[in-house]
Amino acid sequence: MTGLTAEIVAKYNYWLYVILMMVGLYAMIGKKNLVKKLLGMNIFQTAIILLYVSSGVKRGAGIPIVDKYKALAQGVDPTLVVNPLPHVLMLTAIVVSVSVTGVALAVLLRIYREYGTLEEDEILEKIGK
Amino acid sequence: MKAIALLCSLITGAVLLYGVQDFAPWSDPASPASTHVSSHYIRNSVPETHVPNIVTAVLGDYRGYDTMFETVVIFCAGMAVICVLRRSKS
Amino acid sequence: MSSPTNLHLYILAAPLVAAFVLNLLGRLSRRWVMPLTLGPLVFSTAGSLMLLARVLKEGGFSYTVGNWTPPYGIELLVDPLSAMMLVLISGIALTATFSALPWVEREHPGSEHLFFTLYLILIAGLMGLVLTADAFNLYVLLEITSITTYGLIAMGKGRAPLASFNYIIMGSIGACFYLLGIGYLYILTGSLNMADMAAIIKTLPQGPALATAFAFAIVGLWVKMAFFPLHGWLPNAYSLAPTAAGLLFAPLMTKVTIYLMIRVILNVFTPEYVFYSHPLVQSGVVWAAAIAIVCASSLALGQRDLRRMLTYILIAEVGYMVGGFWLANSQGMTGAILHIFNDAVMTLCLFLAAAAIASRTGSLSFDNLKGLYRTMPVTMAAFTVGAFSIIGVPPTCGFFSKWYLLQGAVQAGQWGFLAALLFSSLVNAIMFFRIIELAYFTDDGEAHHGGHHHGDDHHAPVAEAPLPMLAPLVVTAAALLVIGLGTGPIVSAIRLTLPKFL
Amino acid sequence: MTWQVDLLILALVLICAVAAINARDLLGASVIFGVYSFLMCLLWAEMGAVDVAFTEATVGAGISTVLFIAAVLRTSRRCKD
Amino acid sequence: MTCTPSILPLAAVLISMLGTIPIMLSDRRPNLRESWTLLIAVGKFLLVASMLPAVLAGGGFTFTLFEVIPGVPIALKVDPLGMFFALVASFLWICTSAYSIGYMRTLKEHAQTRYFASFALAISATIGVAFSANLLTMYLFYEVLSLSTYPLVTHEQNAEARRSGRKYLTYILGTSIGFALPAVIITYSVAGTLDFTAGGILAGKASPALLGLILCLFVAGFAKSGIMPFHGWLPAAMVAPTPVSSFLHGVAVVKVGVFSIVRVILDIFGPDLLRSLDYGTILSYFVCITILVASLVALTQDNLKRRLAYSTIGQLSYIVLGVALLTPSSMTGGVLHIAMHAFGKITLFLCAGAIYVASHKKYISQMDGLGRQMPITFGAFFLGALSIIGLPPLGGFISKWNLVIGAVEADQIPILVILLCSSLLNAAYFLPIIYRAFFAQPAAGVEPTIKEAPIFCLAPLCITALGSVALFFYPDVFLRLVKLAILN
Amino acid sequence: MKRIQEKAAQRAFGDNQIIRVSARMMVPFIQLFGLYVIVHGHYSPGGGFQGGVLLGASYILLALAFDLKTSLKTFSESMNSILGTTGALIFVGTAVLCALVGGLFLDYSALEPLLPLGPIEWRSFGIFIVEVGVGLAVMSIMLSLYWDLSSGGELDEGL
Repeated sequence: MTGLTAEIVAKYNYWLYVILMMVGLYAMIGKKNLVKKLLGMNIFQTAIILLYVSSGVKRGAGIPIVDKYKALAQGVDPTLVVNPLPHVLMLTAIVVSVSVTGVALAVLLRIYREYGTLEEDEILEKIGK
Repeated sequence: MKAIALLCSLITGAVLLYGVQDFAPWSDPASPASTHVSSHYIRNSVPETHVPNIVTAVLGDYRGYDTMFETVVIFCAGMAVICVLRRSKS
Repeated sequence: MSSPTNLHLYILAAPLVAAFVLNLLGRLSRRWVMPLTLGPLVFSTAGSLMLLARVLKEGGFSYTVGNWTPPYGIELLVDPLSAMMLVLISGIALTATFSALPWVEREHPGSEHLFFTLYLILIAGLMGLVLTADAFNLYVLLEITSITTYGLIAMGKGRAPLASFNYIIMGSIGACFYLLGIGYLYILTGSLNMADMAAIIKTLPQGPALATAFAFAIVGLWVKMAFFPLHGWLPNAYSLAPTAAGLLFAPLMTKVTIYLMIRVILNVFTPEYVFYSHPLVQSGVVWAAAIAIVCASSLALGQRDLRRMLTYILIAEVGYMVGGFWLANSQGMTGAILHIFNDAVMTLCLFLAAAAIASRTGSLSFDNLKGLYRTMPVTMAAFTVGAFSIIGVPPTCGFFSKWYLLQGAVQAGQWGFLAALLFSSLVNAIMFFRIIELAYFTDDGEAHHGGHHHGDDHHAPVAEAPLPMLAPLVVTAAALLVIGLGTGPIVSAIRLTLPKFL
Repeated sequence: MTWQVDLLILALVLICAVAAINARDLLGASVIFGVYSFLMCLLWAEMGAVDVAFTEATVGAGISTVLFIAAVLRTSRRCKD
Repeated sequence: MTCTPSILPLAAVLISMLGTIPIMLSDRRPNLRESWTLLIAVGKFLLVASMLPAVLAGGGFTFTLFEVIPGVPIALKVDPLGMFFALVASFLWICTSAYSIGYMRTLKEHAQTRYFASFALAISATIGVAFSANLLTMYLFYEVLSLSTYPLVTHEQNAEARRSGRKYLTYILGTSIGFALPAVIITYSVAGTLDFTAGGILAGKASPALLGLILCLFVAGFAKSGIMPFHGWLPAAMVAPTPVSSFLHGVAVVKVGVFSIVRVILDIFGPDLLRSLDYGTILSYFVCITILVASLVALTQDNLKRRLAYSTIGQLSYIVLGVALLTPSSMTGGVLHIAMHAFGKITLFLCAGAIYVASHKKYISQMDGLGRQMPITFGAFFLGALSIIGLPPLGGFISKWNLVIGAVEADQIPILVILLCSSLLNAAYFLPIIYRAFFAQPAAGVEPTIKEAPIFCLAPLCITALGSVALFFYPDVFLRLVKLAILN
Repeated sequence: MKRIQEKAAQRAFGDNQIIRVSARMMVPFIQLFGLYVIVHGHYSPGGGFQGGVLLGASYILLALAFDLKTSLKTFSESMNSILGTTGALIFVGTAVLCALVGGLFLDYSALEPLLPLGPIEWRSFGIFIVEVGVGLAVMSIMLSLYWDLSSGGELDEGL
């Protein structure tokens, strides 16, 4: 039990991200409302961002902006700066996520225009008849 | 549907957590993610690009190809929304 | 290794730049649409042929974008396989575009330039996917192709937006899973370059994290390629999409994703890890593929609309390629890769034929196909060639890839997969001969009921599809035969990229 | 930052996520999602990912939320689950 | 055997395939179209015959097109066995073409262009099978033949024709994809090559069990040979116009099936291997069932074409039986029977067609006294029937004689008995027809106006009937070819 | 409670003098900040993307406070689209240009022959050019996303 607790404490970020991911995935698959699905998708994506960003954290390190002249003169100690690569990746991922959200919302408006509702079961009912 | 969704997310979560146990502890400076490529960026980005913000340097130059397509993604999204929503003028 | 050239990036950039220019100029006048769409595609096709010739002569090369040595910069890999994929993509896009132009004019008057902007970016995205050797870059490009696809599908009529929305949800899950997998790999290895990752993975103990990473990356790609139980989004999305867009999706999207799966397995996780350290998983996937083939074929049998039937066949073909590749022997892998090319061309042929038929009859439900041979002989002849290829009748190309797949199955002792392949061939035969029977041997309407003896002098007026739709169709049908007979050289080129130990 | 604050943010993030997908009113859900994004942004700023935090603040809490609200107002706020 | 590379085999195969183009183009001008057909038929025969001297002299021709699979090109080879079959098929095509013209015109059939084009394609594929240099090429042409005959079977376009077409495809495609293709692939996996080699390629490459499996798959896979239980397509395919039944289902299609099995036995397995495993005997007993059952079923058929169809099923198994017995005489008899049966059966079918053209009668029970109105037709029918029964002075006697000797050589007395029984059964189902035609009183209401069929129909059937007779007296060429094929 | 709701309904949504004035006052500052973020991306958090979003947000604020037509008057739709395309084109164009002048794709230091800055400074400058492109594209696309979503593609009243 203490082992598990220690594991959770040592990696609590990862635990949080998994829980958020589960919330998001659940909403994407299980919710009938289309907007809720999209919210779930966004939560899923932020969970992934959390995973990446967590992987870049270093104990006792500063933000990845350095003093140019000092860096040129003395170099930078990698242990003093957090890992910038996940940040870069996640900037791209955020952009992708907002793009997908935008397109999805546009499609959502089209669906509403067509069926007058955003509930999946009601739409399927309307198609059925 | 709800049950399936719950099951799916639980399985996914369990598998992900199963994988997590292998990771280096959180915020470990010696973890592979923080040492291999990233320390190269931290050390060399300023001398090689003269940009103090390492993220900008990596984003704009080392991984500029990614960023180019990121812009294309945004552009696509805009075009797609216009395509989907605007009715043709005719 | 030959010296790098920028040619492959010009091939990629041509449609991309053309898309932007088209968006600027297209709003001014519709005249710009055709030259700006066909021009870059002709350029890309010619360029990729040149690139392929060069690569086959001098060997593949790795290219560093921005002149940063990998793994720090993004690496592109131009080997015989990716060069061939470039030829495939540009060639198919070019062929499909001839037919797509009149369709877009008909279905989306006034927004042709918008449509083709997305269309060209999609092509560029597919080309980028084929070239990249960076795991994260792959994700970004995957999203480009997805977003353009979402948009293009939602432009369709009726239920298309709903199909597109389902695809968005499923596609996002797929992409997110892939991203999760890559995230785990990154945490384990600290790198994103495929070759670098592979080198580091070899030194790592095979722990749970690696297995999770692999599972998520592969499952993510499976969702994107509509591998059987994860296929739900595909039939609606592809059959309801605008006809012009369907012409591009159906031949290329699933095939490129399968190519990506192959890349990820060969270049990142390495076959030793994927196949040989987990034989149970390996044969499990082959069995899953066999089930996928059987189920998808059976579902296809139940369809009463030509295009929907084709989409289910598409799903069955995904099973061929996944299963064939996971047979993990030289023959199976060759067959899977060969089938990427063959399936792309034959799917294009069938969808072009379907589009040509739809341009005359309006609907593709089976009732409308009766006696079509009299009015559209050329279209139906080409359709028949495509159908034979899907069934796997020699000497069309479909036979030869099936040959390799079957042979791989025999060598691996995977009798279930062998049986599934044969079953699917038979089901395809039933499906297509049902249509052929309708088109050739059933008279439409009541006039000739009883079907007998209206002599040679009687001919229904021939009403073929317009030339821009017919010409690419005939070319593709001919290509099916040519590719079939040219299997030898294609296979020897494919063999260049397979791991040496096979 | 002290771990108490950290824990508080984590708890709030979770609560917001669950609340966002369970709210009966879609407009409310969208707003809660904005809050969620903002908390996430705090979390990232704390982890040293300033650029990501900045982006999340502008995009997640800003644009995404606005887009959601715009779409919800154009359609309906009603939600059955 | 020394083979010289030559384009002749390719030309022989392709001439009719390319011939479909002018045939299709002259859609609106029947005279031109049919001249093309005849021209191509004669050209094809001449091309095939031009290679005969070299083959008889112990030579051969090869032509390699593409290497599609490592070690397995698409290649053609002319050897005695192939030559034998090609000679029979291309000669009989001329007769059938001429006959088709008369038949189709008299009955004013529809879609004649499609008919002639498919026909040309089918003969192309037949010659292709005969000249194949390896199993892959043979499979390729085999499938082309299946598909090109489908439009012919479904020619009538009515519900029954469509049903039969479906049945035809199910049997033929189902078995070739389901059994023959895996067999070919397993063979390739095991042997690493697919070339037809005298003496076989499988010896020592696989376990007896696997070899047995491959043999079973091949025999089941080439369902065109009509071996039970995969014979059902043949009676169904009789809805096709009679020239199709006569040529394709008396000669080309069914013989392609049998020829494929013979090829596999001789050049893939090799007689020695089969002899050592004793699979030949098992196979011969297996086909004996078909011989007996088919003959018995034929007795019960009233539809003339169906009776002929069941007779064909039985006769085809003679060929397989002969080759499966693996003694020199039996193999000679079996292979010779390809030609002898072809001439005999095509005569019978052409007669059936001529009867239909002249009188629109399909059923044996309607033919009472018809022979007096159509003496030539029924005379030819009589000759054909005698040949099939195996009586001198007709070709069928030679092959059956050899078969009988072979059965004795192989010490298989039960098979000898079966052969004799079967011959009696053949007589039992053919002779009553002759009797009815010539000696029975015409039923009331038969129009006395029935005349002989037109000359285009009549001439070919006379030629083939006389051919049967000629084969008895001059079987030299064929015998030499068969000897060469077997001695190799 | 009900009465408050009714009152709110009487006042058209967002039709409030205070909001309008303060929005109009805030917009220039937001835009200034957005530009700053783009330009100063080398030295501080931010860059083309974040700055572009801020610029876009300023117009969105305008459209929210007034209505869509008003904001379209200040910044037309076709103008916006041209800007967005140009932005994307700047990025891709720079990349292709690097290849055309003889270097590798996206290798900014290869642009040296165009302007002698020194290869390393060119890298820095190249990043800047690219960021501007990103900023333009992002701004226009964000704006266009909002326009289309809030008006259902009609570009009329908006919310």
